[in-house]
Amino acid sequence: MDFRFSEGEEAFRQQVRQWLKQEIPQRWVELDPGIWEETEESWAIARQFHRKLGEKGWLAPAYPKEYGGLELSHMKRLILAEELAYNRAPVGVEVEITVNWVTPAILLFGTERQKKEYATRIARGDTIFCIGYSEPDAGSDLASVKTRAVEDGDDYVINGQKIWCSYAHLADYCWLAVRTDPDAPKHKGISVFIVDMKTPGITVRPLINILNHHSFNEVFFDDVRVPKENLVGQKNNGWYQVAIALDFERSSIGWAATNQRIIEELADYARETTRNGQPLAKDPLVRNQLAQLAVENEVARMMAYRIAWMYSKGLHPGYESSMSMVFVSELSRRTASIGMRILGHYGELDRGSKWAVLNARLARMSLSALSIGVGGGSNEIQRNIIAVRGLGLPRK
Amino acid sequence: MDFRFSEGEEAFRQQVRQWLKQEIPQRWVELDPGIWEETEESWAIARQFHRKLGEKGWLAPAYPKEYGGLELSHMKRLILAEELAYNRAPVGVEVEITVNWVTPAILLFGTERQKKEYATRIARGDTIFCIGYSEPDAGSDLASVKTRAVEDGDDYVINGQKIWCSYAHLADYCWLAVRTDPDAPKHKGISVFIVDMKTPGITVRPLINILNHHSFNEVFFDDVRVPKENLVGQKNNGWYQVAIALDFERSSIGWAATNQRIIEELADYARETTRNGQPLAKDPLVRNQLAQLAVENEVARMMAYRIAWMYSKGLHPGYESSMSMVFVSELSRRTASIGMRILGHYGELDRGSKWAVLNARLARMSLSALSIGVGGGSNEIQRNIIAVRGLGLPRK
Amino acid sequence: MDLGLSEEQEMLKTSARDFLQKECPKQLVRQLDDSEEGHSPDLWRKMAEQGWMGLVFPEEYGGSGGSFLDLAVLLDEMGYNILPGPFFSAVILGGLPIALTGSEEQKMEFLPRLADGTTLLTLALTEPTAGYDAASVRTEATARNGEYVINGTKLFVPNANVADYLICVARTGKGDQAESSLTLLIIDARSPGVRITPLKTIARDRQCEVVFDNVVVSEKNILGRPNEAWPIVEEVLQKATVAKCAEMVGGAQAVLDMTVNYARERIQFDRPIGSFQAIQHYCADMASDVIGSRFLTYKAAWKTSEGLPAAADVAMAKAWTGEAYERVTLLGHQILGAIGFTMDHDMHLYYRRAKAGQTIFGDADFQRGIVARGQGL
Amino acid sequence: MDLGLSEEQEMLKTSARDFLQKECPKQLVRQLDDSEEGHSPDLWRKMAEQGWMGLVFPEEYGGSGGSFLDLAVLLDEMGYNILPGPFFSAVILGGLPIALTGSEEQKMEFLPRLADGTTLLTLALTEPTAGYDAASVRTEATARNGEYVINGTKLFVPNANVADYLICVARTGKGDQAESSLTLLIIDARSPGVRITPLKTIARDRQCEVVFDNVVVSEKNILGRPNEAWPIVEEVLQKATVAKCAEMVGGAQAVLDMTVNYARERIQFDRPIGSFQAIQHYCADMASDVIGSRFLTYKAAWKTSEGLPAAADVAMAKAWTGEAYERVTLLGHQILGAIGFTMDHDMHLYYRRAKAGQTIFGDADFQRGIVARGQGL
Repeated sequence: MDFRFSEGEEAFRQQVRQWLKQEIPQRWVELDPGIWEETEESWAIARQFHRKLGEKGWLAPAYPKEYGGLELSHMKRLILAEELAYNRAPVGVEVEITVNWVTPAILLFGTERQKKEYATRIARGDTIFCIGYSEPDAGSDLASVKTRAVEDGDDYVINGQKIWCSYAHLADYCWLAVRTDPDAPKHKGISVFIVDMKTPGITVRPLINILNHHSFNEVFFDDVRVPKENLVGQKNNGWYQVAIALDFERSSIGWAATNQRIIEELADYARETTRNGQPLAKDPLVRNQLAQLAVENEVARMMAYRIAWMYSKGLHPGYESSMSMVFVSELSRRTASIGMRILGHYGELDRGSKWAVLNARLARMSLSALSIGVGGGSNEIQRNIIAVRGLGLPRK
Repeated sequence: MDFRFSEGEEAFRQQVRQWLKQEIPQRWVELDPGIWEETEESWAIARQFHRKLGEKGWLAPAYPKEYGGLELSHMKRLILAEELAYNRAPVGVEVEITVNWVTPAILLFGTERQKKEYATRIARGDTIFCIGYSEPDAGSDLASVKTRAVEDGDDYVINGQKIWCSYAHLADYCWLAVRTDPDAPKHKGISVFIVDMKTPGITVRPLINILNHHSFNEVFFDDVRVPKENLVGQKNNGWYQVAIALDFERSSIGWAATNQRIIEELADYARETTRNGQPLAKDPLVRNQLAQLAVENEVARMMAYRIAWMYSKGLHPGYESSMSMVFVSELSRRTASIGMRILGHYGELDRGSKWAVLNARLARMSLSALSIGVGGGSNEIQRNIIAVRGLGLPRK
Repeated sequence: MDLGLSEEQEMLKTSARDFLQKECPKQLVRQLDDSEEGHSPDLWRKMAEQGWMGLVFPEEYGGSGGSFLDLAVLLDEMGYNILPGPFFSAVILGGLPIALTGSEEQKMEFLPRLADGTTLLTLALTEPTAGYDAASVRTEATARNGEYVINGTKLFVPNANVADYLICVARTGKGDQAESSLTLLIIDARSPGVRITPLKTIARDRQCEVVFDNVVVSEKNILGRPNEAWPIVEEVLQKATVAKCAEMVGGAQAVLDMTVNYARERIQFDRPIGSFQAIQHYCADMASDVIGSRFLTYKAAWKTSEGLPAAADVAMAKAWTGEAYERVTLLGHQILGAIGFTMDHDMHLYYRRAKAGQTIFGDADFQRGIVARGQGL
Repeated sequence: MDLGLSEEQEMLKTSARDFLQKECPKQLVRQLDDSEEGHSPDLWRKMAEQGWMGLVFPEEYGGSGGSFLDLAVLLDEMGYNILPGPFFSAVILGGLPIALTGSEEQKMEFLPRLADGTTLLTLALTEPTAGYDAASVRTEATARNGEYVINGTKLFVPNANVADYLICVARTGKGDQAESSLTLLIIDARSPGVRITPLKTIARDRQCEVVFDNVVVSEKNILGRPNEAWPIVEEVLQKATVAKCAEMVGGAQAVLDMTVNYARERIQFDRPIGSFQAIQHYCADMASDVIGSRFLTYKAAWKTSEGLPAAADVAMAKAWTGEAYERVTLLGHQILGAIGFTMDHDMHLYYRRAKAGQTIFGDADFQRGIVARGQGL
């Protein structure tokens, strides 16, 4: 056993930190957007930063070198992800999605042309995908996809509607799951396509989230023609491909690092704030709550480290990722809730308000955390996975 | 709205209190047995006390006067139950079972002879029943009963095994659910019998509980002959009759009153105990925990009051009883857990140990509370009932 | 014992629900949430016509002499419909102190105008410590020739931005005890030197910073007796706390109803999600939280209404209801999933108010401190 | 980073599991729980043959020079099998202080006999305050002509009833600080004036009252330097705390395994109960609690093993593991239902130990106090 990072890994961490200190734009620090808080400005900054990350090879460090990656070790990728999140680098959900879901699936199932064309550009930070899985009547239940693709000459013609497509209004491509065989059983007959978002027939309609930002969209497909070469992998094999892709390294380390930073800031605040004539840090209830958050986040962090370590051993984490995500997502909500409570009335103040403290991060987080662990791949489904795949409990 | 008891009710409460002060034997106070802690001595005291209660009409105060009851109002019965529990009167689970499950079912479904014979004697404290529902392969699932009763002349002949029969070794009769039609669907074909525990062919085997007491039993039926007149209600209608009986006024007020007393004693202890040079009562974490227990028990108490109040309005509580039981059972566990924690090492000391505090009640309760809300009618099933019957959520 | 509402209260409840559904649809709620003022004079006028602002004030002052319990019933429905605006601050924080301690003249001046909807008041109590204790009041009112000069900063003052008058808790002496030198002063919000800045909160309620910069008022503006304000403030706070609980009970009930309806209808994996055991158990726990909140709150409100000592009951109600409302909304969001994360859905409106309700007048830990005192700890 | 055990540790783990399953079946556990002594000399001899008592002591003192992490692995398995008896008190509470601060002579005298199973020791630290702080130590050792006279009452001393020697923490002066006048003394348990009374606990471990009534020992019995005992005690406590966590991790794992097996096999309503979503989610949460305990504990044990500063890690491990083990056993009981409420089932044996483990060396609130200090609070 050894809970230390190697010297090389520690040096890499320092390198990342140094670089982030230089490269994170001051304006970004001022904006301090949380998750699901893209504005046009923050999006523009993030895209710039993606390219910088891409230049370093740190945007998609896991990819093979021939497709623009660094083939960085799992532990170093863990460190990179941790530092990016802790230092609040301008890396949003859209990168996570593109880099961690789309390319790995392309590399696994795609044609050589697809690999060359998309993976490399994604690694450079030039290309962003959105995901077209959910439909109005199929949230957690991907097998219920109704959007249809019908062969017509060299194309498929797509009709239907997707929902919850994050950043569809900003993405270059859609990674789209559609039904190609309506007569097959539910889980069969689904295929995956790469669809250029500029294709005629695509309409994107915003869904404003409760942070008052435009992240999600409904996407309507009206006789959208997609060349057959944009089919990824086998026709009608999409459900399986998507299931595999959803299983890819979902790093919960980012959440743990985000929490870590906030718990530290709350501790700073408690030290610096006087209440009832004594520092808040002397209030036994506050101490108890902050200590418990620290303990729980240590659990979250170890669960995330475990995933990277398993990969580094050539193991393939399954339910372990579910466990890690369930834990950290619920902890994020607790952190936000307890943090707001410690701040009292000040915790209610929103960003931009006079008298706001800690840049209103707790208030924002108490809203954004409502998005974690719900919907597709909800914590309920993750707990089923832990029980069935992890513990061998019977499905029926 | 009026959260007060009427003057008559308050006077009744005083009357009960006075009477209990006189009548609870000093030896009982010394023994201080918790739930599931019958010994031969405590059982003997309880049986004596039952008769005294019976003389007052307070053993089965709800019954019609012609069957030995008082037809006491619901609110007065609530008060009686609350005072009995708060003052730790020698009334055990066996009375609860007999008085609250068996007789109401007899009064509803029984023949006139059965009503006269059993109800009156139960009300006097002369007769105790045990319940024969559970079987090794049917804990929560009564419909799976396998014990068979076959007609033979004027009798039924019973063969099979029951389990978790509390006080079967001490009871006079068994209230027994058996299968009388093996070919009918699971829920049909069950009947209920009153079986004299002295009938040849009955073997009672003790199951020692984790409090190291003999409360539960396995009961084996080997060609046990029961006269047909001991069939209660309709043949093959037993599942329905039992379901109704399980739905009878299950008073959670006893648990709430028990918790109330313990929370008060913990507060006394905190006031009287010095730790780190100051009274434990000044420790903000202890204050917070004890206050939260008090708040939660107020919820438990109101949930129990609600049941009695609904009855008093002629309403029939259903899921409300489930809610009340789920809440108070989980609160009892929390009370035991937090109580033990507040006592620290002293909380671990068992009854009879040197240095034990509060008569080791918290330690005992931390064990006995493991029995509440599990097994037949578990909290999981109660929550299903709340959701389906109370909130109208779909069964499938 | 009677745990039910009276027939009149049931009628009040039904008519309030009907009125609010009609006159304050969620569309208007959102509009007001997003507006600058957070207040609709039109809706206010209609509410005045319903007699709501005067509900608990005596008839001689334009009220209808209803009980505090009646008010709780009304607030319950307001919470159910998450009514925005200054009702709470005007009637409870503003009206109650005047009714409790005002001179006949003051009562005649303010209460009828409060009741008929022409005047808005609020209470300027908390300061940058954000605490509800007497020691936190540092704003000073200095006597000078029959006048008082007020200086200081009040923070988190509800709806001051639309108030006509502020009831300011100010320090008028240097007593030994923090409690013994506080005075209530009625201040015209348009007085020179009064500066009101609405803060931006996630509940989008209108908490304000109020700065008093050499604000001069006549000594006739003193409400109650000089230096003896604190017991009045405490009484108002206690009533306001249980009143806020009533609002939260209504909100939590709405969340439960909304969630259960969704769980009944939403199909996933070919079944309504409400048929999954995990969802059923969440809903069962929500229902339990709601009913617990309801009983603790109504018990405290009833005691308050009857004039019985209710400090511990009120603290219990707030400790439980504040946390329960948050739990209920969190489970509501969990069950709704992505749809609840959109602005268009109502769930987040409740969640935001749950957060605000938890804090105001002291959070659960604060309330448990009061409960502990009641336990003799 | 390597979160796995070494090959040797895996072997130790397997051999310990095999040994305990064979030599300490649950039948023996129950027998020892019910016995007066709570200790089987026969089993003890066999454990000594395995080299367990000497595992972490240097070879020159009859040990095998294993690491603290090796010990954690062994304790994990002991917890899995809920081994009764004095191993923990003898090796960790008794052996460690001697290894840490004993003179060469003392090490030679005690460690080989501890390792070969012929001598049992324990630490007599806590007193009627039941606290683990220096100020709680009131037992006095008064110097008199090269001897010390000891008076006082120790409480909750583990396994003193079978100990040959007690390491007593006693006050030997009146320093300014509670920490600065404490001394460790090795006391023969059969010395005149030593009175040992086992207490009855629900874990049926053997915590004892130890009364010292004018007990006289030679000054040669001082362990370490006079008046400088506290840093040693603190180090022992810290190691004992993480060692206890290792035991609890094993216990929690056993409860999870036992429960999952039951849920797979138990049929109700024509399905294995493990197919019900509520039961699945309980099991998922149990697994999460176990793995969290495992990592926090092993991290603290590894740091301890490496001689790195570990105070905050140890406190984190104990804060989490103590509460997690209780949660896990409570869910285990919930899933097992009535069968788990019988003496014959093993579940309650784990539950009892979870309760004891939660308390010893300071409960979760106490540990969070240490964590908070680590956070600079």
